[in-house]
Amino acid sequence: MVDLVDDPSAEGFRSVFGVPRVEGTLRARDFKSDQEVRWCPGCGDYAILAAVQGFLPELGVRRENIVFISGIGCSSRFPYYLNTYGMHSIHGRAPAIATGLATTRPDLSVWVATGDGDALSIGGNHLIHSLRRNVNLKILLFNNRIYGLTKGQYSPTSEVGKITKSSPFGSVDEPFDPLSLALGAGATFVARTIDSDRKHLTSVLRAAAAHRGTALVEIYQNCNIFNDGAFDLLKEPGVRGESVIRLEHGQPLRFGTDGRLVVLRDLATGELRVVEGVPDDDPAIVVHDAYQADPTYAFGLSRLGVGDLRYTPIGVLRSVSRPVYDDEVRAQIARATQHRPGDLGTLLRGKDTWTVPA
Amino acid sequence: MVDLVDDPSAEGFRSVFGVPRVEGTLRARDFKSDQEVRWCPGCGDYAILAAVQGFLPELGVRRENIVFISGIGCSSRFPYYLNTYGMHSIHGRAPAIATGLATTRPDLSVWVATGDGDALSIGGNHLIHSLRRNVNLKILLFNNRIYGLTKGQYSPTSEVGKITKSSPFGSVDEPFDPLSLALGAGATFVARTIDSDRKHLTSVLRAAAAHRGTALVEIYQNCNIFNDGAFDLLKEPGVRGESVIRLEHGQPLRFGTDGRLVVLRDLATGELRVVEGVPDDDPAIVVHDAYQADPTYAFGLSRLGVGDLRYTPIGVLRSVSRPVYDDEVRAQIARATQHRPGDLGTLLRGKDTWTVPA
Amino acid sequence: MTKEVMQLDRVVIRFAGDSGDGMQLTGDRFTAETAVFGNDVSTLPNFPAEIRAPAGTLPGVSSFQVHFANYDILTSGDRPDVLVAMNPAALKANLADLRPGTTIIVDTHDFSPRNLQRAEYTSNPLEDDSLQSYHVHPVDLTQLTVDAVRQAAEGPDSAGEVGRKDAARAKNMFALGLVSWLFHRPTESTLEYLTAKFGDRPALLAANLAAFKAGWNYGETTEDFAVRYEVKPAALRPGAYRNISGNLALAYGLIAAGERSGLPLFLGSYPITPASDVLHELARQKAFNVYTVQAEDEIAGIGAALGAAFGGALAVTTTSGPGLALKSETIGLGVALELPLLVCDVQRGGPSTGLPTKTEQADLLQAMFGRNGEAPVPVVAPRSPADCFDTALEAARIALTYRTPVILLSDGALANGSEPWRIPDVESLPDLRPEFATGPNGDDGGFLPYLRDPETLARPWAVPGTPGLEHRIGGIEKADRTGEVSYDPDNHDRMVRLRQAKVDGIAGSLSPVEVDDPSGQARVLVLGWGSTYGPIGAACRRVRGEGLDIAQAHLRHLNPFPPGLGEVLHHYDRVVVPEMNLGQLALLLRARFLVDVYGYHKVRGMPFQAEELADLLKGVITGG
Amino acid sequence: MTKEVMQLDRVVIRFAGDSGDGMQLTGDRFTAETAVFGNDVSTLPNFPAEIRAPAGTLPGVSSFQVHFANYDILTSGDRPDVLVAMNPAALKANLADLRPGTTIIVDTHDFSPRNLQRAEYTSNPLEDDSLQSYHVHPVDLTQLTVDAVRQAAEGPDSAGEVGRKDAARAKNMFALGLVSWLFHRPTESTLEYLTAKFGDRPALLAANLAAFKAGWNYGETTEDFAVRYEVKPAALRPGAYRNISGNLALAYGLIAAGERSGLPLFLGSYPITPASDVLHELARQKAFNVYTVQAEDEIAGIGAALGAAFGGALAVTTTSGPGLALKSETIGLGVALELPLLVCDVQRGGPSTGLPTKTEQADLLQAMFGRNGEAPVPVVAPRSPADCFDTALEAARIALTYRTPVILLSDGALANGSEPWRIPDVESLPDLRPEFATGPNGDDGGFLPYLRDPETLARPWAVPGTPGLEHRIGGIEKADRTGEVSYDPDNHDRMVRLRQAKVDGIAGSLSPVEVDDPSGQARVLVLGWGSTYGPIGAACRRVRGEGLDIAQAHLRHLNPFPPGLGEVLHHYDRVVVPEMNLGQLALLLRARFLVDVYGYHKVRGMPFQAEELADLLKGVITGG
Ligand SMILES: Cc1ncc(C[n+]2csc(CCOP(=O)(O)OP(=O)(O)O)c2C)c(N)n1
Ligand SMILES: Cc1ncc(C[n+]2csc(CCOP(=O)(O)OP(=O)(O)O)c2C)c(N)n1
Ligand code: SF4
Ligand code: SF4
Ligand SMILES: [Mg+2]
Ligand SMILES: [Mg+2]
Repeated sequence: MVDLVDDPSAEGFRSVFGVPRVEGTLRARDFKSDQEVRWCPGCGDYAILAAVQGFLPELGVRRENIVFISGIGCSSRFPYYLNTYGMHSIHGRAPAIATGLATTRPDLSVWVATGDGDALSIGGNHLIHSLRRNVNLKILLFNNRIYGLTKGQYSPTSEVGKITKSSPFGSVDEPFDPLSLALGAGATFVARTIDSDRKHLTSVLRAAAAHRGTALVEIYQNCNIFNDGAFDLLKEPGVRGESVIRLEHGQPLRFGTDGRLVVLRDLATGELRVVEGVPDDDPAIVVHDAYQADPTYAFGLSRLGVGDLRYTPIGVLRSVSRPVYDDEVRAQIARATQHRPGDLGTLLRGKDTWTVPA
Repeated sequence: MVDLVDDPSAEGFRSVFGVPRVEGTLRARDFKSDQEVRWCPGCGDYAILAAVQGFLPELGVRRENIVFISGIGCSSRFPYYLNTYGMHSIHGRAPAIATGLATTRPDLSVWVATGDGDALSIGGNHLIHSLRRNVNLKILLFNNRIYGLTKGQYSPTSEVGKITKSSPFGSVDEPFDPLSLALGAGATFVARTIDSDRKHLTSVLRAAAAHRGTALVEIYQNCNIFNDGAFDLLKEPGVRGESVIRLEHGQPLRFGTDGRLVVLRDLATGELRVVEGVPDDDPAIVVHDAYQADPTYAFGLSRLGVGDLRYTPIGVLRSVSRPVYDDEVRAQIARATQHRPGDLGTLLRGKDTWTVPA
Repeated sequence: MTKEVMQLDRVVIRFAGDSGDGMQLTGDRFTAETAVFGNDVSTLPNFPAEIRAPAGTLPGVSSFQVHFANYDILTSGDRPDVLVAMNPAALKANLADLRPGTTIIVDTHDFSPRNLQRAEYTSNPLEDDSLQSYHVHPVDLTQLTVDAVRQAAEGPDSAGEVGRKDAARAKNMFALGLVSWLFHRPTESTLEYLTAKFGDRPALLAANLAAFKAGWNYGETTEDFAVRYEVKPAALRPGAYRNISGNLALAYGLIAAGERSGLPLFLGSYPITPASDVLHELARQKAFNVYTVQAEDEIAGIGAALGAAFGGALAVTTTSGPGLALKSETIGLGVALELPLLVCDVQRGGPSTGLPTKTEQADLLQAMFGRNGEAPVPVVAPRSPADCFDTALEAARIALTYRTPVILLSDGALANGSEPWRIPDVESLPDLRPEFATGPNGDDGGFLPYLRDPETLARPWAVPGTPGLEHRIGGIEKADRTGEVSYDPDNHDRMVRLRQAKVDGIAGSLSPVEVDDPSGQARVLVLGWGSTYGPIGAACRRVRGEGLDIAQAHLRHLNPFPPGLGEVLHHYDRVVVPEMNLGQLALLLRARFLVDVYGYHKVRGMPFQAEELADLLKGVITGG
Repeated sequence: MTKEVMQLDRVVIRFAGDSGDGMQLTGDRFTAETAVFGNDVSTLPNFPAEIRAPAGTLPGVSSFQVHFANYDILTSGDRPDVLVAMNPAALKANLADLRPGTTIIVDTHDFSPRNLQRAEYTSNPLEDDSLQSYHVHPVDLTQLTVDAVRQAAEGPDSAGEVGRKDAARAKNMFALGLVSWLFHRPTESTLEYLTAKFGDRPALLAANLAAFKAGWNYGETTEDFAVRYEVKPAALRPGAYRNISGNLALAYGLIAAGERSGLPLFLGSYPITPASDVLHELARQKAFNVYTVQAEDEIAGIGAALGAAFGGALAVTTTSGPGLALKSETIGLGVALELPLLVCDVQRGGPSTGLPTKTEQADLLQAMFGRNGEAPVPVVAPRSPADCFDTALEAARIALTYRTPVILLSDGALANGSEPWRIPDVESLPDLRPEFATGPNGDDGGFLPYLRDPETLARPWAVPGTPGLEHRIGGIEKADRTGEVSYDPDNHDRMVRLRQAKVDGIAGSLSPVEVDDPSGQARVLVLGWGSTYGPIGAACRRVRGEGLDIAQAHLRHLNPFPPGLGEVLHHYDRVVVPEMNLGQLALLLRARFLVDVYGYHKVRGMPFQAEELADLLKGVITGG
């Protein structure tokens, strides 16, 4: 049985406690499958794939004990390109499928690859339920704010007014912020990163793998065909410094040229706001703490950047320990089997029996 | 067209702007259908029914312009007992069905009656999507923390460790807090009330009806057969005063005997906490404001009482104005038809035509 | 006073009362006594969809019918010989089912004008002439129970006060005691049961025991009951028996399949009537390495099961018709992935929400065809409550051998009905251990996840954790052998046919259809599936009892059909197919064998009656 | 240089290139030119499921086939007479479909070793002997395009610089220009189209115009093309025509149904290939009082539609097979509620995700039976792209008249294929105005929501807002007439039969099945449904052209069948039913009429070829 005490500062990858370790070391290329990658040239998915292939060796577990499960969408082709076990399932259902696998197989590292449509539109319910249960899954949500595979309809993360094939007069649906939604559902780990920043992406994967329970990693991903440049504000050298808030545990949330911008807590309302020119000793300056038990702070963070992306936190918003569904299910079974292992004959006989003599 | 500017202090029931008004006044008994009510004797649903029947006349709209749509569950029998239009649909789908109806029919007041299983288990996705879209629906969520109709399995709001038919060793699923979930989804109006407090329940219905957009009203409801006394802490005369936090706009959150308990904001983390013996002038005492644009405060409130119900806010946690999905859809159609009403012949002819002569 | 004792071959008793009166419990206990006594027994519970409809109303009536006999019986009986009615509504709701001469024991306590009105009586049936043709025993059961309990409270064994309400609640035990006396039932098991149930509430225990004994003594002493009846034990096959309901047998069959396959049993399910009890039972049996995930909905339930199947578990999902509809898409994925998966549908009245607590057989075509594309799935159906056990094992055998989803169609009547079950010897159960792939299977040392076993056409089951067999599967069409994504037209045609051939090929593992044609002279065959086995069999007995010839066959395998079915159908002049639907098996038979079967359909949410089927068959045989 | 002009009756051209090469657009434009010219024309697009598979690979090839003729044609053609191949992969992927003698115009630009390898060529087919049996025109289209664009940029009309990449991208317009020249196509519509499309990007406009003209001129001037072809206009029925694809015709049919019923049109949908274009089109047509809700999933899409239907809209949901599976439960609710609802399924290859961009007819049995309980639903299917318009109107007629969900089965070939459409006169379209309930219908002045029209068995449609008709409906079984919840066994049986009778009764409103049996001597009937109409009809022509007799019938109504179908089937010695599935209509026909139909099945994700069907039919007729 895995030791279930969580320690946020633990260096080990707690999500793979109990998964057989590899002998020697694997390389990124060991995780390349023999399948030709079939995304559009220039798609952000390539960078994510490379980052994941680059990170997996670090996990230190056997390749055959890693499973990627996906739904349907461009992003959901992900498992085909990884030389691990994988399932490209049906639209929206990957978290449910992964729950069954993770629950019965503590010796596997189970990952979900999904898109904004897959995870938040048709699959929204499975996502929030896996988050509240805290199943030991690492969920990579490729958010390109569009339905790529079906050729460009607006998605539940598309901005209001977006003109697409299915919203020729502009979308009137308020989008979800996936991290707010996850926190509302009781998520224990939520993080955000960007396809183009391989180093940051890798660091977030590392943190997710260190988390035992459901880790939701939102990855802003460019769809250069149907929603090109959606995240340019957070990527272009000229502007990104003024818009990206990098979250680092224990560090004050100061960013922008010369640290000109800070995140302040409105002491009267609790709201977090970005303000300019605040002295370092202002007690309202927010110091990042991803380990707070109460999710209100993380929720406040998740509201920054909503709408126009202008000030967008990236990094780990929240990482706390809570009992893990699959561990608990197995613990009940372990107790029951240890207490008195089932005997089929006894079960079938039951209590009220009688005998018809020969 | 309805005037869409929202004013939280407006006395009118903005949700029914555009719905034909009744001449004269209706009475509660006008809303009783001829069907025998078939809940278990003592079920909290009776009180909710009475409160709704008592409130509807106040709405001032014609009975035939009111529609109740429900899913499946004990609570979802609700529409049968109201002499309005109604649909008892299938499990979990009421918000989706109501969305279609509300979008096409601005002259109706559309209500959804649902249970914790119906709304949060099978129907979770439709619920969160209607909330983000802000469809003009009043959703009454009867939360008895159990599946009543199917005879007592644990639900997504049942507490960890709960022993039921389907969790004989205790449930290991962390429950949702429905209001946190709703806020994460982008809800514009969330409130909570209790079956046994008719006056409070009615006041919350009133506030919900005043809200244009999706109003989520969670009603703690006693299932005396399968989960009796689940909310006694908030109901029993001896203890409720010490556990219920009544939210009133503009009032400090002080409660308990002699106002001994207050809700404080932890200025370092933003978390809300209940503390004893704080002087009235402590700036950290929270003064209730349901109209804050940022949902962080409401979210913090929704975390109080999570787990053990000990300090549970009741009343309107959040009520803000945002464009309403169905209004926006209709506005686009209105603009299109006004601009140039469709001519079928022209449409069918299109641009590239040719003629085969006779 | 010694009472006259009359010997009977068989008796049908129906206990009927308000939903709150504990009729299901009363019926269960009477069944247990009867089973232990050695009669053959068959039961049918019948209750409203509401948890507790308003007391005293017709929709609130709940009943439980027990049929027992000194020979092996097949149904829970058409019409009761004895009706126990605990209130006016229970009397009214059941009267239409009674033949003249039926014994009615009725609790007179609630025949007040108010209660009569609730039951939609305009006059008191105990006082007008409307019950003249029955043997009515009016007894104030409630008052007698209250008195007995009070007396007990004053006696030496009293364990404390019981309020009048609780006392009155024990009236079902009074009724049980009385009826137990009337039919010479052994009472030990009931006494033990009550002791176990109320062990920690001594006052209630005393009350219930007092009521039960008082009921027995009431029969013994009062003059109202002049005759007692005896139904001798049935000569069943030797062995150890227990009584079992279909849902319990299904749960046990699944556990047995888990044990015999050596795999963890995984259930992903969402509660729904009348299937929930299978989830409840499996949730209790964790000691058998049973995982139960109560999912957020039916789609997640089957999704989790499919994930567990990928991981090498014996994966199951349980549901009823509306849930099966929701699972359609995922079953299709299971067909494409070719993973073992059991889908148990306990059918109920439809369409839509329909009649949740009633029975029906109208999901057969949904099971066959309710998926996009050509997505063949084997379908099996149990014929009796106990047969749910064997059918679960058979479904598991097919799923594991052929790597395919299998649909098992039970129904509400089987699920809640019960019968004696000869407890099988564990060692005699089939060996279901599957072979997992452990190494490469390609010529070049690679792994081909869609290379098929030449005999079964099953593909390898290579579970994560197996080194060297890393592979990806999915719902897009796959290339033959390699399993890679393929849009090749010919490959698609080939794969569609291979999947069909695999399922068709299961027939090769089945024994030919068995026909019961004792005289060998029958010109009419009656063919059924599922829970109609009982009434059809009982009808055949009646028909034969009247000297007519009839052949009977009953299908466990609906897809594929067992070998020889076509020949059998063509052999008879007339094939009658009674179904609790509008002719779903009939449609499949007609399409496949071009036989003009005669479908007989009732869609009443209730099992067929042996009598009506016997009349039907006689009519067909005699050309009437 | 004057070129020889050769007259042809019909030509099939296939444009093939990389997914990024704009082949769909090229095909569309050529089709438009051809239609305007007055030929009959039929098209078939074919593209991969990936948005853009890796450039230059076989899976990345996208193609568009155009068949045009001087008479009315029925299919998009079996095999191309001209193949335009924009790269090695396009050549390789299409070669197997070519007969010897086929003209191949190939862009030589990308035949580098690297690109040849990507296309899995081991040697350069332009240099080895492998293309000997074809007429190959190797042209460096890319370079010629780049040169032409550069020249234009230097010329007087230049609107600015265009990069080499953008210039090269215009090579599809060069190809279009060349082929347009080759077949004497009128170019105005293409010039207009380009002007409209690139109006706000003058540099791109100039580039595309230059490329198009250069292509035309290349044909005119080079010696490589010695012959030009001419296909005279077809003698179609007089009237105004346009070219239309199935999805557009479906969208227009729905809009027309909305207009003709006087109801707002409501679409609740979730995007899915190949149905999404219907959503896209309707989303644009708000000026027709069209509501489109892009829902969170298929269940919400149909749910919203059902809600709108309750409110009195003409409610529609569109999807493909996997989505239909998800909608099953809600369709069942629609059956119970008896509300009008159109469910359009644009079928694609299955099972599961299957072949999303390919065609198939394998959802028929799902449409018939994919629901719990007895839940009959009318099913209709269009036979050609333009027929989607009429079929949508017919589906609306049935839904509105009989208050029932109706399933319309289109498919991928119809959806994306196109043909000339004789534009109907709006006034000639059927009047679909429904009658809403406005007042009480009960004897006692009350409202009975399930009182039926004696003729259609439809129940009243009483929409919220109507005073005095407040009522509640739901998915639990309802009492006949009153619609109240009812668990009564006889009522359930009656309601099940009434719902079935209502659907069966639709047959009374249909014209008898039409058989095309010109000689009246045929002994073989070929019967189809859906998009196989074209190839079956073309095959019949061929068969008759060879002097053999064949009868043809094609079903628009799959449930119920049109009157007279049984007689027709029994009239012929042999009935052949070709389907792009494993025999789904065949199963229904066999079950219903006990006729031993001969099913011919191909499940290749592609339409039948007229040739193969002609061979099949000849074989059957001559007993081969
Ligand atoms: C049941 C079902 N409904 C709809 C579809 C069509 N579909 C496939 S992917 C997709 C959306 C993809 O969007 P997203 O998840 O954001 O992935 P992306 O392609 O953008 O990476 C849709 C609607 C489907 N395959 N199955
Ligand atoms: C598709 C489907 N799945 C499952 C069910 C069974 N079912 C009916 S109500 C219900 C849960 C009810 O719980 P809740 O919504 O909390 O309502 P309550 O009875 O407690 O008021 C379930 C699981 C169903 N009717 N349909
Ligand atoms: S469509 Fe967009 S998301 Fe999909 S592969 Fe292309 S660029 Fe990537
Ligand atoms: S089971 Fe519970 S929720 Fe349902 S009617 Fe009875 S008391 Fe109410
Ligand atoms: Mg996306
Ligand atoms: Mg509940």
